[in-house]
Amino acid sequence: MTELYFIDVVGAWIGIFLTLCILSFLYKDNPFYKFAEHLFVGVSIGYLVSQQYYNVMRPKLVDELAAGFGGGAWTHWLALVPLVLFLAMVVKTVSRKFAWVGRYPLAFVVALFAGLQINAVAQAELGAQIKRAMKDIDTKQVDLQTASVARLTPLPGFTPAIAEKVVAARDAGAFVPTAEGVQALPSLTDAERGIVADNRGTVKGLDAQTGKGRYWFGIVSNILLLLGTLTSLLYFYFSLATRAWSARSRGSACGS
Amino acid sequence: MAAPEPKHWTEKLQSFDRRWIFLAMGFAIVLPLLFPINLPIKPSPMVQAGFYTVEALQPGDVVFVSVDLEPASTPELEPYFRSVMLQLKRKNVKLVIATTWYAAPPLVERWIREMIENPIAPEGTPGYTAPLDADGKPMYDRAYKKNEDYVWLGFREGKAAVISGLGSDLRGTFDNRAADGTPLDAIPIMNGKKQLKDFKLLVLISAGFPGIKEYVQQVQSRYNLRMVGATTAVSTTDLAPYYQAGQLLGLSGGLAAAAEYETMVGKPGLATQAADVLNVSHLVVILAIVFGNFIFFVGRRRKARR
Amino acid sequence: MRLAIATLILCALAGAARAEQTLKVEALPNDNGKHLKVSWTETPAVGAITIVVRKREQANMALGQWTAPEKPAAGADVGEGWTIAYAGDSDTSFTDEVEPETAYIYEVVTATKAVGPDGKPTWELSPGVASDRGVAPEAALFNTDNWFYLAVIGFTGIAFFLYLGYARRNAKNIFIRRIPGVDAIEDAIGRSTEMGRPVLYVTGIEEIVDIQTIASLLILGPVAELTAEYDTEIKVANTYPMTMIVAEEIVRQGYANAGRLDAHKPENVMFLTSEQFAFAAAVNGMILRDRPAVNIYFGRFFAESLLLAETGFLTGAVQIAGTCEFTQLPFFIAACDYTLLGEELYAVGAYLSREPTLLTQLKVGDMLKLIIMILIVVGVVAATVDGFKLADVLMPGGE
Amino acid sequence: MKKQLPLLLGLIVGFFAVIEFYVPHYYVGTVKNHLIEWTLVLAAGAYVIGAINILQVNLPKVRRRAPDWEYKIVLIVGAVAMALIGIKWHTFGGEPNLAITSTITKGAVAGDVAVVEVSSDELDALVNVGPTMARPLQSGAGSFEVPPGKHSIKLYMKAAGYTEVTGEVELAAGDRVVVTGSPTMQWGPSGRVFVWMYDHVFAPCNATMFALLAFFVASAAFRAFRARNAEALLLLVAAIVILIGRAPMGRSIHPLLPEVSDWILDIPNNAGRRAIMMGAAIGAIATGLRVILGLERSHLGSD
Repeated sequence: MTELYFIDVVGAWIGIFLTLCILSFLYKDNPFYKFAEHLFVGVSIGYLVSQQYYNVMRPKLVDELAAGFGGGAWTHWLALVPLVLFLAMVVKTVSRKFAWVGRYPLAFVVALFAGLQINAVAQAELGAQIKRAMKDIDTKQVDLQTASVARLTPLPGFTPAIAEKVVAARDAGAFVPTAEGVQALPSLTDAERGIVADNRGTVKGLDAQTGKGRYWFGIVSNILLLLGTLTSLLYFYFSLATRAWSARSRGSACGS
Repeated sequence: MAAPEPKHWTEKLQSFDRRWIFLAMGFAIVLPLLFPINLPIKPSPMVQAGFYTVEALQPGDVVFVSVDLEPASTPELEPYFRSVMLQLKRKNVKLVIATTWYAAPPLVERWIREMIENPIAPEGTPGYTAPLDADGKPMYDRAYKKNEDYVWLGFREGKAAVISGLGSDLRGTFDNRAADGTPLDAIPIMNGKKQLKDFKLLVLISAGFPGIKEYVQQVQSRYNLRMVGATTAVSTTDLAPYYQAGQLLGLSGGLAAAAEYETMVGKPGLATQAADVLNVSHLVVILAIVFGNFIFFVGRRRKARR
Repeated sequence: MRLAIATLILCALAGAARAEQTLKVEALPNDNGKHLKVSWTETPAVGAITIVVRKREQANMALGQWTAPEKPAAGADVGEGWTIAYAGDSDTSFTDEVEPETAYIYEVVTATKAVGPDGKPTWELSPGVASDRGVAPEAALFNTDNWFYLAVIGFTGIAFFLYLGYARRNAKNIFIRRIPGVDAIEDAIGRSTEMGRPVLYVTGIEEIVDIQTIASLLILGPVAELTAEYDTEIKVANTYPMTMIVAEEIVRQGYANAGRLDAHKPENVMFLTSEQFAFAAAVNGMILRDRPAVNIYFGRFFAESLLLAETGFLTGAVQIAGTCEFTQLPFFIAACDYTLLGEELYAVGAYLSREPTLLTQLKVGDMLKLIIMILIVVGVVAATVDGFKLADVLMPGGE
Repeated sequence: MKKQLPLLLGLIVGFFAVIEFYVPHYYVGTVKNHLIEWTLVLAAGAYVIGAINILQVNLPKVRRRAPDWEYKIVLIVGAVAMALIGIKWHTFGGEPNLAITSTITKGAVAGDVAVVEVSSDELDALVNVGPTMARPLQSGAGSFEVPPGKHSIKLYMKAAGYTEVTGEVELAAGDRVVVTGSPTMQWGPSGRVFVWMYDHVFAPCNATMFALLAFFVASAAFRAFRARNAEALLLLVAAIVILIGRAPMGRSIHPLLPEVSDWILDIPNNAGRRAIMMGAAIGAIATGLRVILGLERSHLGSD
């Protein structure tokens, strides 16, 4: 590390002092913690105000209006809308009589993001989860004889490199399509052979997931997942009182 | 008033002061740093997948790096950042770096000065053997030059809206200029890069919201992007389904995974040392649970017998 | 008839004889009006690349009047009106971004490396195949990929209004299950009056743009009403100024509804700081020094949830938490007295005020959930039995 | 009347925000982006009102000498100081000069080498001439021999927060060039003092507050994971298995441990997660609709 300026050395010690102040909170609330807490909150407010000005207010309001005044395209005047809405908010906090003016910016922001969030949630949370829940629960084993690199890579014990080596060996004809065959593949490095060995297993490992038949452990897991999802959905049903007995125990489970 | 009956040791235990546990946790964190145990670290599949995806990059490829974190998540994410930067720089991959977190810029700028504008593991670094490239020469990383080997785009406010903006119009979102004001058109590695899909790979380092989840939801499926990522331990369970669904080509979650990534890159550092701390502190939490149950059962049997 | 077949065979033969390059330009379905899909058949020989150029339809440039630059890259202008749209060797189609409502003509050419007369490397261009007429992108007015989401939202809206009539008439005998956390709110506020200690209400760490923050603010109304009735102080900690402004308005409304507008203290609704851990430190300070009797955490929380909940436990306050942030539920369950999971956060308003619209929301939510459960079962059976992917029918786009 | 108009505005804006998702037409997209930009400006402007609120809350406490009033002063002074440091004072008198000035004198040096002489007001600036590594100036001066050709020159400081003075110089053999330029101290978000406050006040406090979590996880685990009943026991067993399974040592204790912990996360945990997410989504859609359709008025305040 290049040697530091003196002021940076002092800064490092201040950082250590503040760290110990906050850790002292673990013992109990004390003046050192109070000092560090209030200084931290104050500095974070100053950081935010400066950052919000230079990253939002300056480019999106001040520069836009300046461009508007400088005879730019009419779109620059659009920046007047947020300015008016902002002044309405200031009026609301200043005078009680004209507080109703402040309703417009609040209505605008709350309604806009309520709408945007409805769609975001409908697609990203509801839709995506329904899609995942609807998957085929009959999982077949991956046939090492025909599977492509993309099909092989997610298997336990496989990496993209191992998958390519298996496909190459298969094309060259010298390959036994079983988990044992993969581990015994001459072209593997011993690190890769270690990875394959780690993930062998007849219940959940490579042996169980490769072959021509069905991957039973996967099927059972999928059924459990489906049943678990449906029962959990029912658990939260508002119209059913079935949860009365568990409400009491759940209440006490987390109450001390 | 007769002296109160001496408290049975089980009752004394009931009011066990939790600060002893804090002390135990304190020792569990400090001691392994002083006396490393170096337990073996075996990379898990998700981390390996991420490593190999980055390893498959060719010299001259351009990668988009989104560093969405704050000082609090440095312990878990800086080791990954250092390792993946070493891996990218020694392959001479060009970097376009940006952030959507307002608390990140000074931190990322320091990392750029320390790890990108200076070599991380130049020739002769003790304990580091550089991998060999196609024709057998050892690949070392070098000092990257601003606006030639890497571009720092800076921060833009708007959280998830920024990410969907990057997907459709990256240059517009950054007003066509880098953080230091240089117009993007004047930067060679930026030509032909108008949207996220123009980048070979996206490396997402995210400590929470907005982060990998928003990148997957907003732009991954719409533009079919190739993405690898690193996140904090607490969000790993939230993001693992995206790896299983194939939307993320690799994910390294938390300090343990960062240690695994360090061993794969071949330069053990902070995370490897801290892995021991992780093991011991997990032990303390387990002991706390067991001890808590012990106190509970002892107390209950005592009450039952009285 | 025989003649038609003959000509068919002839041009098939002709086609086969010289692998002739064909070019197709089409507008995309569900497009925003700026994209065109250009596809061609022949991939270039090794070392050669395919260059696709485009020009506006009106530009009356003849075909082929352009020269390829030394290093062709997308976006480079070559000759009058022509710009390179694509230069590469591996694909046979790409999506081009163009000006909306303008027709474009494309020309595809395979370029092989050659040494020019002055020794500098140039591209030797094969005769170009151009699209016969200009094609303009089409801006679709409805994205057919998203119909299912609109159906879900439409159903919710319509069911809302239909059920609302019924709910207004007999709100009393609508049954909704007990949620322990919600019943605890009123008892806890009563307790805070006895102890003379304030109620702390934290509206989460996210901006008002997040639906969980909006839900938390909507619950703040009835809670503020309760604190007005029980004549105890409520302190509201907010992370963002905008949330503080809305929260102050809602608490004032709550006190007005309870007819105690005079007791309302505006400075009790505070903006602390927007930085996550500085906010946690500030709220910890409030918990330790004001020693509130009840800590209510409704909204979106991240890593600071346990910091608040553990400090709250230290002061022996009754703690009620509610969030949909899945990663934080375990911390709240471990450290708080009552935790509302996911959708229970949106249901709190209905329990506190038993207002018809809120009861309707729960009933409509149950109906929608029933439909979704049936859809999932049908989808799984269909996918398992004969591989029919219902999910792709409902939601074609996306993952 | 005062409440109907804002509700109408809410209905229009909310309705547009819902429809926007289903109309790919680029007009709709640009309008949406404008609306979002306006809310960003509003949110940023709201910090002015936030600052007023902070003063309204804390100043009375200082005046009334309420308990802990001294710390409120620390808070206010910290905020005001950091905000002032965050202003780009150095650009008020016009942007600082970022280019070097160079005057070349031909044939001043023997041999086929050129000499670059640097002089700067910033005494311990660093200078990069072409590919060579950074070399500090001795009290503001330094001369370097370089092969002829084009060289990029950069003058900068080793600490963050200073401007960089850069330029290009074309040198033939035997040239001697005098380069002047000095990095100036910046203010504002990437300024010297701001970054110093970030590195030595903001970052340590931020990181240490997060570090407290490690201790609180242990104490919460000690208290909450007590097997009071069947459900709590299940919670306890799953917690321990996953705790050991996902620790780095998990794989070496027993290879099956990470498998079981992954299975617990993939199946039972995923089932619960999926149900909660779907339920929460339904609740969110209903709440959002209630706000847009104007059935919810409390955020618009009392008459």
